[in-house]
Amino acid sequence: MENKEILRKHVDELAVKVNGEVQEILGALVLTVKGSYITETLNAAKNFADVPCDFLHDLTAVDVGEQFAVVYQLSSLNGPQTLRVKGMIDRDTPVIESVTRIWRGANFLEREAYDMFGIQFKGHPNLKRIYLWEEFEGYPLRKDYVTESVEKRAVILTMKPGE
Amino acid sequence: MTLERTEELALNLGPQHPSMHGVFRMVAHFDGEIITKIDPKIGYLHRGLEKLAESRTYAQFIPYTDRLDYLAAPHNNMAYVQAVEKLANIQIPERAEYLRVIFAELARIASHLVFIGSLALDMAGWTAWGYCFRDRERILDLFEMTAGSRLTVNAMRIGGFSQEVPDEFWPALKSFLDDLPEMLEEYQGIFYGNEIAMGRMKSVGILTKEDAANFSTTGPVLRASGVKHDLRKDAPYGIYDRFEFDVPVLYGCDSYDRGLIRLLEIKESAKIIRQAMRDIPEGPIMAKVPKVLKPPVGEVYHAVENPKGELGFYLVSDGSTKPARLRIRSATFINIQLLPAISPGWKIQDVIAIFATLDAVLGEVDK
Amino acid sequence: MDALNKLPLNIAAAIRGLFGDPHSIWADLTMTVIGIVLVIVLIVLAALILILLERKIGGWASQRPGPNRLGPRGWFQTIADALKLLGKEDVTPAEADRFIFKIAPMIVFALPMMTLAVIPFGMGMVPIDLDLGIMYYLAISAISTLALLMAGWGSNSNYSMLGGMRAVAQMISYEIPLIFSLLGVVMITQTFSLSKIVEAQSTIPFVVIQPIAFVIYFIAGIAEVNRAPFDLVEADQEIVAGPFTEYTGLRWGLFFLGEYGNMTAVAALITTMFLGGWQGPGFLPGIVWFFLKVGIIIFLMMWIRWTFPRMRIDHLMGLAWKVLLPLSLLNILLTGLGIYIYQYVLRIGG
Amino acid sequence: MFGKGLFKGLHISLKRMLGPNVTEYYPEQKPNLPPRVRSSMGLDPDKCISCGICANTCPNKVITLTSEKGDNNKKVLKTYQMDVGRCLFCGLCTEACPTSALTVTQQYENAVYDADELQWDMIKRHRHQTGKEG
Amino acid sequence: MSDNFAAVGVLLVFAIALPVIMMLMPKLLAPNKPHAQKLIAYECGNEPIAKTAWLGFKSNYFLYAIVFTAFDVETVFLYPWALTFRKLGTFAFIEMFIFITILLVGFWYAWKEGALEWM
Amino acid sequence: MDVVKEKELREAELMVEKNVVVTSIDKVLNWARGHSFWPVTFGLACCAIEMMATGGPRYDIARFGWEVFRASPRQADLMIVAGTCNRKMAPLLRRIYDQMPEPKWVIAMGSCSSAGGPFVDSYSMFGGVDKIVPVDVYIPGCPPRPESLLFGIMQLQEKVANPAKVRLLKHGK
Repeated sequence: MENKEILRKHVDELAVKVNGEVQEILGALVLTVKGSYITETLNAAKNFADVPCDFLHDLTAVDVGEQFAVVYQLSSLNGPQTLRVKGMIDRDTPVIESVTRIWRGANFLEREAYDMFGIQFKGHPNLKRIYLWEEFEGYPLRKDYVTESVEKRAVILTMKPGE
Repeated sequence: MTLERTEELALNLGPQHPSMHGVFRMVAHFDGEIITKIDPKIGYLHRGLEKLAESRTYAQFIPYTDRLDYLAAPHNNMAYVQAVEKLANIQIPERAEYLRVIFAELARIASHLVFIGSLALDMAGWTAWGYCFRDRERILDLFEMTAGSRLTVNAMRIGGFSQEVPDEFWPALKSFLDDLPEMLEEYQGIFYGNEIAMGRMKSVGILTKEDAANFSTTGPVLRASGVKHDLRKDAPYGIYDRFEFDVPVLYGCDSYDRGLIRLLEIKESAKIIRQAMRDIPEGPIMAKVPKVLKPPVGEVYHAVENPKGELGFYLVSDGSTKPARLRIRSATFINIQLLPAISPGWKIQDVIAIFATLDAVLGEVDK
Repeated sequence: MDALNKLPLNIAAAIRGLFGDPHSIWADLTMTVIGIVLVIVLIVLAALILILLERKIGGWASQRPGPNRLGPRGWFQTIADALKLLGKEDVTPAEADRFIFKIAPMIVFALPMMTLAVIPFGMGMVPIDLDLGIMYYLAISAISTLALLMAGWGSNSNYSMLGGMRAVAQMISYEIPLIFSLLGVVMITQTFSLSKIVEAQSTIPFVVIQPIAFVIYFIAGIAEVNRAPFDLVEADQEIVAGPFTEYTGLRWGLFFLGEYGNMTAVAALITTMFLGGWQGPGFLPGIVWFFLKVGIIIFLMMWIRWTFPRMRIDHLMGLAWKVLLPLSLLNILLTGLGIYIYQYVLRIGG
Repeated sequence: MFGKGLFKGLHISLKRMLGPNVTEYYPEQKPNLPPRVRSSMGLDPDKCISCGICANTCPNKVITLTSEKGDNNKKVLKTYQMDVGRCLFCGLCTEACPTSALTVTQQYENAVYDADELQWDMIKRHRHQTGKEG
Repeated sequence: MSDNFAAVGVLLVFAIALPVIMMLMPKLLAPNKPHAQKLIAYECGNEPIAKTAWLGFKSNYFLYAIVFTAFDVETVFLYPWALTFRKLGTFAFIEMFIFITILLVGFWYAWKEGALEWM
Repeated sequence: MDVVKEKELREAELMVEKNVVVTSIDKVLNWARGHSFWPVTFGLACCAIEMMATGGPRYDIARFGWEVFRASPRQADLMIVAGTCNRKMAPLLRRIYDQMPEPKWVIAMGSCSSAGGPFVDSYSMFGGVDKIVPVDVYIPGCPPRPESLLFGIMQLQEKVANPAKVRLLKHGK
C-alpha cells in the first residue's frame, strides 16, 4: 500500500508539471497528458525515486472519437508499481514523439500503432507498416475504417496463373 | 592488415521455412556463414483479431483467443475472461478458479513440450521431437475429455469454467504427473545432455539483463537472463498466490539457458497442479452472469504469465455489449525484437537456435 | 560351407568355360560386365532397402512403426516412392547453369557404382580386382565433393550455393583423417589390394589392432557421406535442402540413391578394412558375413542419425582438424613404432 | 567426460527402438473419442424449436435457419444451414441450445472434394445419418 | 594390372550410361509444363533478393582447401612409404618421422595463426 | 476466376488422360503417387501444429508413407495448406505452389484455408485458398483432428487413383 501512495504522490507532482490529469480506473493509476508532453512524462516516470516505472509493458493506441489516445502501460521489474500513461493526440495530425530512445522495445509497438492507426512517431528509426503490406490503404483499427467486402478483398490478390 | 570484405549475401529465410515456426520471415545478410544483419518481417499471419473483437460480443470473442497462442490456448482464455471479469466486476466460484489454474498450467507444460521439441527439431533432433509430441498428446487428451477439443480448447467462460471435468480426468491427470519426471529425464538425456546440442547453444546469443529489460522482454527469455520476474508471483492474478512454487532463474543469458529454463518450469507447473488437485473444493463452476453482458464504461489492463511471457489484454468498454477496443499485448511479438539485436555475429545455425529459444508463436506475434 | 563359399567361383569358372579360351579377353569382359551388373543391382537394392530401413528406424526410435501399409510390413514403400519420382516433372530453373545442373546428380549416382566394384564381397568375388584398390577407392570417392559443389553452383540459388560451399569445406576437411586412418592398415599389410587386406585379416580383424583408426574412419566416413550429425550440407532447418534445393523428381532421386549408395560403399570399405570383410566363423558363407557386417555398420549410422542433433560448422571443422587429424597422425606413428618393435626389436616375422 | 551425453542419448533411443509403439492405427482402429469432442455438429430437427439462439450466439454467423408458422402458432424449422468453412468449432452454439437439439458429434471424417459441400444442410445430414443407422 | 584398368573403363561406360538412361524415363512418363514462376529460384516463396547466387564468396571456405592441399600432397608421399615400410628398415622409419614432424610444425603454425578457426 | 478455370482444365485433362490413354503405366504411376505423397512443410498457424502431431508418434503419418515433409517445394507433391492464409501471404502461397513440379495436389486443412474460417470478415483475409490455388480436398475443422487429416489425405489418394470415379461422385448427383 505504501508503494502505491508514494507512486500516487509522484504522479500527482508530475501531473502538475506536465499539465496532466490523474485518474484511478478500476484500481489502476492513469495519467492523461497532452501528446506533446509525452517524452517528458515518460522520462520522469522512468526515473521516479523509490518507485521507478521503468518497464514498458505495452504501447498502443485507442480511437476515442476526436482524438487518439496513445497508451503506455508502465511498471517495474523491481516493485509492484504500475502506471498507465495516456498521450492524447489530434486525429487530423496524429503525430507524437517516439519513445524508442527510452525503451528499445517500443520499436515494434510503435510500428504496430502506425500500421493500425496511422500515428506518426517522430524519431522512430524505421517507421514502416509491420503487419500489413505497403500498398494497403487506410488504417484498420480506426473506428471509421470500413472493411471491404470479401469479394473485393479476394480480387486484389488473384495472381495470374503463371504461363 | 586490411581485411577485404567479401560480397554480402542477402537471403530470405521464411515465411515458408521449416525452422521459422510458422510464417516468420527474416531477411538475413550473410558474410560467409556469419549473419551480419537480420531484418525480421512479420504479418504473414495477421488476421486482424483486434478489429474482429470490436464486432463480437465479449463472450463471442473467447474462442478467438484460442487462436492467439495456439500452443497454450487455455492460458489465453484465462487472460481474456479474467480481464472481462475485472471489467464487469464478476466474482467466480472457487472450483472454477482451481480448474482454471490446472488447465493453465497444463497448457504451460504442453507449450513448453512443443518448445523443447521444436528446439530439438531445429537442430535436427528428430527423436527428441517425437518424444515431446508423444507426451504432449496425453495433455491434449485431458483437454479433449473436458472441453472437447485438442488445441483450441475454449475451456473458460466469463464467470467460470465451461464444463465440469469428467470422472476419468483425475486419474489420467495423476498418472501423467507421475510419469512426468521420467519424461523430463528423457529429454535431458537425449537433448539437453547431448554434447552436440550443448556445444551449439552454450554461450551463444548472449542477452544481457539490461538489454532484456530495455527490450520489454518477458517470460522465460527474461528469466534466463537472470531477472526474477514472474507475474504469477509479482502481480498474482486468480488464485496463484495460494500456491507454493519457485520461479526458476538462470544466469547464463545464452541460448542453452533459455532452452533449459523451460524444462525447469515444467517441474514447477507440475508442482502447482499437484497442489491444485489436492485443494480443489467441490461446488459450482459458473457464477451468475447476465445473458447479455454489458460491462460498465471503463478500461482495464490485465496481464497473465503466458508460457511465452506476459500476455496482456487491455479492454476499453463503452458500456455496450461489444468491446470498444481490445488490445492484445502478446509476449512473443515484443520478444522477437531481440532477434536483430542479439544475432549479428553468430552463424546461421546459431541464429536458428536463437530464434527457436525465443519461442515465437506466429499466431501471437501476428495476432 | 566351403562349397558354398566356392560356389560363386565355380559359377564364374563355368561361365568362363563357355568360351573357347577361358582366359580370352572376351571371357574377361563378360565376367567384368556380369560383376558390374551385379554391383548395379546391389546398389539399387541397397538403396531401396536402406531408404525404407532409415524411415523404419526413425519411426522405431520415436516409438512409431514407420511405413507399414504397402506390402508386407511396408516393404514396398520405397518402390512406390521410386515409381512416383519417375513420373515427376523435371524442372530446371531458368537461371541455372543447365549443363552443370543436369550432370551433377549423375556423377553422384555413378560414384558408388565405381567404388563398390572394387570391394571383395566374398572369397574371390571381386568384380574388379585392382592392385591399387585403396588408392582407387579414395580417388573416386573424393569426386563427390566436386559433384555437390557443381550442384550448388549450377542451381544458382543462394541456399544451394551455401550448401555447396559447406560441402567443399566439410568434405575436404574430413578427407584427410579419412586417408590417414587407412594408412595404418596399409603399413601392416604392405598392400593396396583390398582382397589381400581381407586375406590378411583371417586370424584377427584390424579393428583390434587399429581401434583408433577404426573410430576415425567411422566418424570421417559419416561426414564424407553427409549424414547426421554431419549433414550440414543439406540441413533442412537452415538452408532448406542445400545443393538439392532446386532439384526435382528423378534428378533429386539420383542424389538420394547416390547418398545411400555412398553410405553402402563406406560401410563396405569399413568392413573390408577393419572388420575382416567376408572372413568369419565357418558356419555362414563369406558373403553373408560380409553383408551382416555392412548391415551392422549401417545400422550404427542410422541409429546415430536419429539420435543426435546436427553439429555446428565450426565444431565440425574443429573436430576434423584439431581432433581427428592429430589423432590419425598419432595413429601412424604408433603403428610405425609398433611394427618397428615387432619386426626389428623382437625380430618376429619380417 | 566428453561423450557421456552422446552415449546416454544413444542408450535412450535404442531403448525406445526396442520398446513398444504408442501409435494408434487409425483407419483400422478407430479412435475412441470422448462424448464431448467437437468434431462436427448434429441437429435433431424434431427437437429444434427454431428459436435462433444458436445463430445469435455464434461468433462468426455460421448458422442460418428459416422457419415457418406451423400448427398452434409454433415455429417449425424449415431450413438449417451451417457454413462450416466459417466455423470455429467452438461449441458455443451447442451450449446455448435450450432443447439440446443441436449437439456436438464425434464424426471427424469430414473431408470433401468440393467447396460447395462445406455448406452443411443439417436437416439433410440428420436424415442421412439416421437413415443409415436405422 | 592393365586389363584390370580396362575393366575400370568398362565400369566407367556403365556408370555414365545408367544415369543417362534413367533420366530418359521421366522424359517419357512425366508431364512437363514449365512457366516463368516455376522456373525462378526457390527462396521461401519470395522473389530472390539477389539476382544471382554467383557472388564473390567468402574465402573462408577455401582456406581449408589450401591446408587440405598441403596434407593431400603429404599422403602422396606417405602411401608409397607405408607400402614398403617393412622392407625399408630403420632408416625409412626415422626419415618418415622427421617428415611427419616437419608437417606437424606446419600444422601447428596454421593452427596458431588461426587458419583452422571458423570465422 | 482463373483459378476455377485452371481447376476445371486440369480435371478435364485428367478425364482425357483417363479415356484416351488408358494405359496400365498410368495406373501404376497413380498408384505410386497415391502411396507416396510428400507434403511441402507449409504450416501457417494452428492447423500446422495438428499437422505436426499427425507426424508425431501417436498418429504417425509415416505408416502411409506420407511423412517425408520436404522443405523445398521442388521435391514435394502435396501442399497441405495448414492454417490461415492472409492477403500478405497469398502471393507467396501461389508462388510456392507454382514452384512445385507436376503432378501436384493441394489440401485445404481447416476452416481458414477452406473458406476463410473465423477470420473471413477481417480486412487482412480474402476467404479460402481455393481462390488462389486449385484445391483438391477440403478438411473442415478448427483445427481438424489428426485423424481428419489422415482421412482427408486418404480421400485425395482415392481421387488420384480413380480420377474418373471421384468426378462421377461429385457431379453425378
